[in-house]
Amino acid sequence: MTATTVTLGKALNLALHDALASDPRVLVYGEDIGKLGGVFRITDGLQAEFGPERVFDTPLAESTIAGISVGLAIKGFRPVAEMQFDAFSYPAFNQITSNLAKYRTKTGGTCNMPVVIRIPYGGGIGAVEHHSESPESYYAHTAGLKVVSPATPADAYALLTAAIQDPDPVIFLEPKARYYQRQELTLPLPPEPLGRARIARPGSDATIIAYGPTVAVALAAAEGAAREGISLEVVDLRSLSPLDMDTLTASVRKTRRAVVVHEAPVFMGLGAEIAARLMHDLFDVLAAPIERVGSATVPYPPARVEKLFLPDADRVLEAVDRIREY
Amino acid sequence: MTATTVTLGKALNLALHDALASDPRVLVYGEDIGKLGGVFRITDGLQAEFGPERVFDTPLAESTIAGISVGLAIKGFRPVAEMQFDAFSYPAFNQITSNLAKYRTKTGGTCNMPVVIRIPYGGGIGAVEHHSESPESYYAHTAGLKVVSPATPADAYALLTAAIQDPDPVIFLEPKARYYQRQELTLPLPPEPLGRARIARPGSDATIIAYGPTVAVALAAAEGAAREGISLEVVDLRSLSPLDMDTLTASVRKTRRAVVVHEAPVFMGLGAEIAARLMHDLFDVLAAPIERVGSATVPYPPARVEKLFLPDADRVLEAVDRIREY
Amino acid sequence: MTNIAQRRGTSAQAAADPIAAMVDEHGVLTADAERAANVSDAELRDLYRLMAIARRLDQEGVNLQRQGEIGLWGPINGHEAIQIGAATAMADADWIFPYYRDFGMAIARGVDPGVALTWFRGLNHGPWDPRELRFGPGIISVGSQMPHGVGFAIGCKLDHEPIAVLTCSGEGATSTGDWHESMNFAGVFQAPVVVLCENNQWAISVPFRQQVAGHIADRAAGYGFPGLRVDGTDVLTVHAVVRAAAERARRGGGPYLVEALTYRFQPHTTSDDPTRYRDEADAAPWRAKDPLANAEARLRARGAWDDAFAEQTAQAAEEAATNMRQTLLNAPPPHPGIVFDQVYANPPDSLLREKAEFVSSLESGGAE
Amino acid sequence: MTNIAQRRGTSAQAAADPIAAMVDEHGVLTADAERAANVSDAELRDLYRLMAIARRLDQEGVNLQRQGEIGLWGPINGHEAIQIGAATAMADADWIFPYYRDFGMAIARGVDPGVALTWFRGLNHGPWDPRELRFGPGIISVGSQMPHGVGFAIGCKLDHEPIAVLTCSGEGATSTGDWHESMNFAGVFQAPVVVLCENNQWAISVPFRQQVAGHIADRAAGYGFPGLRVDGTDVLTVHAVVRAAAERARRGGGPYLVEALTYRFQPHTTSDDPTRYRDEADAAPWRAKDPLANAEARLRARGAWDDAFAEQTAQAAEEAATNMRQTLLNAPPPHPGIVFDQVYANPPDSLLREKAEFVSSLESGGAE
Ligand SMILES: Cc1ncc(C[n+]2csc(CCOP(=O)(O)OP(=O)(O)O)c2C)c(N)n1
Ligand SMILES: Cc1ncc(C[n+]2csc(CCOP(=O)(O)OP(=O)(O)O)c2C)c(N)n1
Ligand SMILES: [Mg+2]
Ligand SMILES: [Mg+2]
Repeated sequence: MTATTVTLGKALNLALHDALASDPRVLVYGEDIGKLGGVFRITDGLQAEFGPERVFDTPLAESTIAGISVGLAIKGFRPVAEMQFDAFSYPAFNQITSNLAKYRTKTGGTCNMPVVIRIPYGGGIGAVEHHSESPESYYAHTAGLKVVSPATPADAYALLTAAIQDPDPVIFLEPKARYYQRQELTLPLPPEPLGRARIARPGSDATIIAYGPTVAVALAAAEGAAREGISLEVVDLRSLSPLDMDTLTASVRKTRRAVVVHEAPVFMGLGAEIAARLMHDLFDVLAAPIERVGSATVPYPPARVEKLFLPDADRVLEAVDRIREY
Repeated sequence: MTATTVTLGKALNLALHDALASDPRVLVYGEDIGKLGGVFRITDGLQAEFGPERVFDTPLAESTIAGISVGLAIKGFRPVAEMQFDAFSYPAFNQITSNLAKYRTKTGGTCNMPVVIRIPYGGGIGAVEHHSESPESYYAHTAGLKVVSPATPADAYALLTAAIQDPDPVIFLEPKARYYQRQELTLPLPPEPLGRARIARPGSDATIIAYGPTVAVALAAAEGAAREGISLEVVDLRSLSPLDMDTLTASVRKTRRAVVVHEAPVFMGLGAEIAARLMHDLFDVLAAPIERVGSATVPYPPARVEKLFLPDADRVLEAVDRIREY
Repeated sequence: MTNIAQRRGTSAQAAADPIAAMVDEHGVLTADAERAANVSDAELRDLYRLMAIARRLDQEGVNLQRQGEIGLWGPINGHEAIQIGAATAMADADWIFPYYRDFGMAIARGVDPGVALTWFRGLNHGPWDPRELRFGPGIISVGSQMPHGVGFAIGCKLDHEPIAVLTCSGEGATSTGDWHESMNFAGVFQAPVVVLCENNQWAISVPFRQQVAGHIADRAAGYGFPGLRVDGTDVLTVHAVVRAAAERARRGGGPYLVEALTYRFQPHTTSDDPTRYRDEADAAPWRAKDPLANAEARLRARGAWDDAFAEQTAQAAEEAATNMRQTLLNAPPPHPGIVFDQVYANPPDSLLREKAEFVSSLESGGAE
Repeated sequence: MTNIAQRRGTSAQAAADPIAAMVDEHGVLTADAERAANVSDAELRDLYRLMAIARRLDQEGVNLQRQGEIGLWGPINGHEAIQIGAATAMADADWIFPYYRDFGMAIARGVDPGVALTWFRGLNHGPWDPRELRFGPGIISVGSQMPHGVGFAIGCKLDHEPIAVLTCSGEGATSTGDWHESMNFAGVFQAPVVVLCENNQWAISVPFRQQVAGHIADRAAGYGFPGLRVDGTDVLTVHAVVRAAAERARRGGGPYLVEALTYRFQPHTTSDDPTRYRDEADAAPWRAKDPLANAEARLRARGAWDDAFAEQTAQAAEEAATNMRQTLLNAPPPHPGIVFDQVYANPPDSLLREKAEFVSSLESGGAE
């Protein structure tokens, strides 16, 4: 229990490690997660330590990777399955939405589904297509799932731990561009209850709502704004479904202005729900409309131009300007 | 060219018929769409008239039903593929999002994808699970698709005709609970350009925004309100992606109040985008927050209680009351 | 490089498969295999009785649908030998992952028929606790139950428990990606699973030859395990073969595919109109193969059939039908709030709030 | 009921398959088949030259990635015989639906190598017009190209055009649902498709035996068409077999599966570190089967190899590498606005507005 500096990726690795060590029913599987340790090394060393019965590679078939998790959960395991990249969770879409999300309902509330589907997501890493998508809207709109995304090493550890302990299916979205972000931690951290947002930086002039990869963007914007004497509060959602409306509402009630920032296209992105709710619930409080910063309504662009489509601090600050000048 | 009374289902059937008759490159296929004419008889008689090379049954495999449409489109066909029910489009999710929606981009803009994926959707028909879902959010959030839903026999004909003629992939959502709704039409109608909403009923006190199965709900609400001297304008979206913001904004600018009604869960439903946009664009104009009426955040409920979860005129009117009293 | 020659020799393997040797060229248990299977007359009568009850309840399902008491019924007529034969072949600790049409399996496994039907009355999405009877929910998204069964079977192997799993589907389901992926997983992990395909020649309106390229049982070889086509109208054959395959799985022998041939004598469901796509004549060659008549003939051949048994059976079936109807009609409607309760074991506060609002608006008559 | 006996007799079928008879027990073209294939010395040299160029360009791809000029490279080393042999076996009017690793096919088909690499430079998602060279885009979502090829082939059949389609994937892709569904569609519709599996023994870190239950070529029988395993390190074998399968498809003979065995000598991509999951020793038995050495041996055996040819070839490869690099480095960066233009043929007004705003904010330096 001494403090060490770990990356977000390493924090996830440690959370998986500690879950495997503390609960013999936890299983970790997916494509290339064994000897290779996953293409991002998040499962590094786990097979060597816990053996190929608890940490194993599967054939290349995402639908059945998700599908076996249902059967294994009934058998009393706690499956933690990995989808190698965001867009490679789409072949599993039917298993996730029609079965995993609905199995407890389908069995009259008798069969819990303590399943975690880990998905590295988001762009900005110069990758080829299908490797940089932000699928959170698809999962957040699916009742029966919980959708979580950490933005810091501490939360990576604490939220993944909670997700594995949770009796319900959790889509765990890992901001892959932040795998190398570092933080000093004293491990093991206690699990962080799912469903609670976090004030990443307190402020008073406007609220920037972000999650996963855009929390760093929001913080950079807040830093920049501070230099101009503008105080931005940054809320890190952590839970994308459900949304912690209490925290959001409290923050925006105070600041009366907000910007939601995500990498997904603005159209039908999570920002739509957040903006619709905040403007509904704080209609008389708001000093300006809620702004949304996200990608254009296009397929994820090629690497050479991706940065132009991703939210950055400047675009957030422009949105802040718009609502401050409103 | 004489007027006849047709159901919405029949109008779709006629649109398919006329498309097959006028363009030899149109193909119609899916599960049970041949001799059976589809479980809803939308393709009734088409195989008999156009032969099993142009109208054919496929094996039970939605992913590949969607997937062959890509290959057939490259070969110069205009595929019109049917998914038997809403939730049975989910196995095709990867083909639709990763390939169909992105193929033109992937080929540098050289390969058009004039593909229509027809999906009966929505509930209220007393069906077992997976047969009553409203998947529009999933498709509307996917850049590269166009998403359309008719609410009347006239639009069923005119929009399906336009969808088939369109050079881009169209997800065509058919409000299955309205297949038997009737209207007098003079056929053939000209195609209705995709992307334009329709004022289904003019009014002045508030705007009810609906699409597909909820347009009738909105009209019933407007009828009820009229009896109390309240004038509701009903906008039928017709196009769910893109949204016709010009029509929506013009209506709500006039009424200063709006309710969005859909069967999908409110959370991350289309109402989120519409509400977020209208409240953003008409921030100073609105007299009350935009209300959303839709399903709860639960898997589609069993038939016996489904009506309690579906929007009805009363729930719309309660929402109207809330914003009129605001 | 000797890889090319390294093939596991699928035909050699098939020849070495003692289960395949249990059936003749018609897929029917050989006399030798019947003796070895050692199904007593009493046991065969039990199988017959279950089939007769299943048939009667199936008819009652149709009646109840016609009377508007349930929304939909998917008849099992023609499937009785497969469903009863296979379900009874599994040991008590074994698991079954059925598909929507496996009503016969459900009752063989001990699900109360009247409770089973509450599903089709729209009272719930699935009325039994799978763990109680080791019987999964009836999955409707075609083929998607396969990975559940295979996953569970992998779990049994990980737990070193001698449990076999039966996964069931129609032949239409073999066209789905999930079927294939699961077959491959089963082979790769050598999961203790018996994959049962109830090939009734039709997937709604699509006949077998437009659905399946090649033959289903042949596909097993491509996954490195044996597959066998059997006469799915003979309960003894199905029972003995599935039992042997389950024993093999429990012993660590790996997956086994059983394709059981029968005919869907009735419409796909009560919503279906088969006159649009098939002739009555199509069924003719199969009429001679009625599962109940087959079983009766077997009992007669053994001298184990008599009028008293016939009468008792008919009476038991009749009683079961009455009970089923009664249980069904007495089933209380669900409190709508349960729809919220069943989603999560650990529901978010926001959902609890949503439920509270929903319930209070119901109570104030608001939502209706 | 004679259904059980109605099986198409897959082993009988295989025996009757004249293409299977072209190869010996090592999957190598027999001397007879080589004579019959009638590939001239000049043609064999052309194949060798293309392979040599492909190998050199592949190496250049690795270099360019190391130098930071492209973001990623997926080496084809070991795949040269398959990709060149198969691509050149297809007639000009035939179509190929490749997967991401089919760079060798691309250049054999006439894609400018430097243009091909702009994809991995992140300038676009796919730099060629498929219809120009009848060569589809390199699909990354594993297995999902299969239905495209099969769909196109169904279209050829509907158009009564004698066009054959080659669909390509790795062996890992055979685990996907799409692969199976497409195989079944191909069989049901008797599509004129040659299904090529480039089995390089590895799917990133997962070895063949943990990926595939059974054997890939064996699976074809389950779909009612023939499958053949061939030595994928021998260009002449691949070329002759694929050519025969394509001819068969064009003549209406239906689908054919070719599993070509080779080894992925290099990392999965330049991002991969194979030392984590395999030993150099694993590759040893395959080293003797180098595709270029094999082809050279064939040319030598024919007396069709000489130093001048070797030198010319090396020079051609070197020139090609220089040209590729130059074309790549000269490729203009995309105007970001093109991202909007490529989505729809008939773009919604709202997208045009979005583009206009995007472009003007770029011009005002806003978005950067
Ligand atoms: C994924 C999916 N697609 C389509 C359907 C609609 N559907 C229900 S049953 C059925 C046919 C299934 O045939 P088969 O597998 O042979 O089983 P059977 O009904 O004959 O017992 C279809 C197409 C579905 N339930 N799920
Ligand atoms: C649907 C999907 N899942 C996962 C991946 C990540 N991935 C890329 S290549 C690959 C392995 C493919 O192996 P194989 O099919 O044998 O082709 P090879 O790369 O060996 O040529 C994986 C898992 C992907 N691209 N698509
Ligand atoms: Mg069937
Ligand atoms: Mg491979």
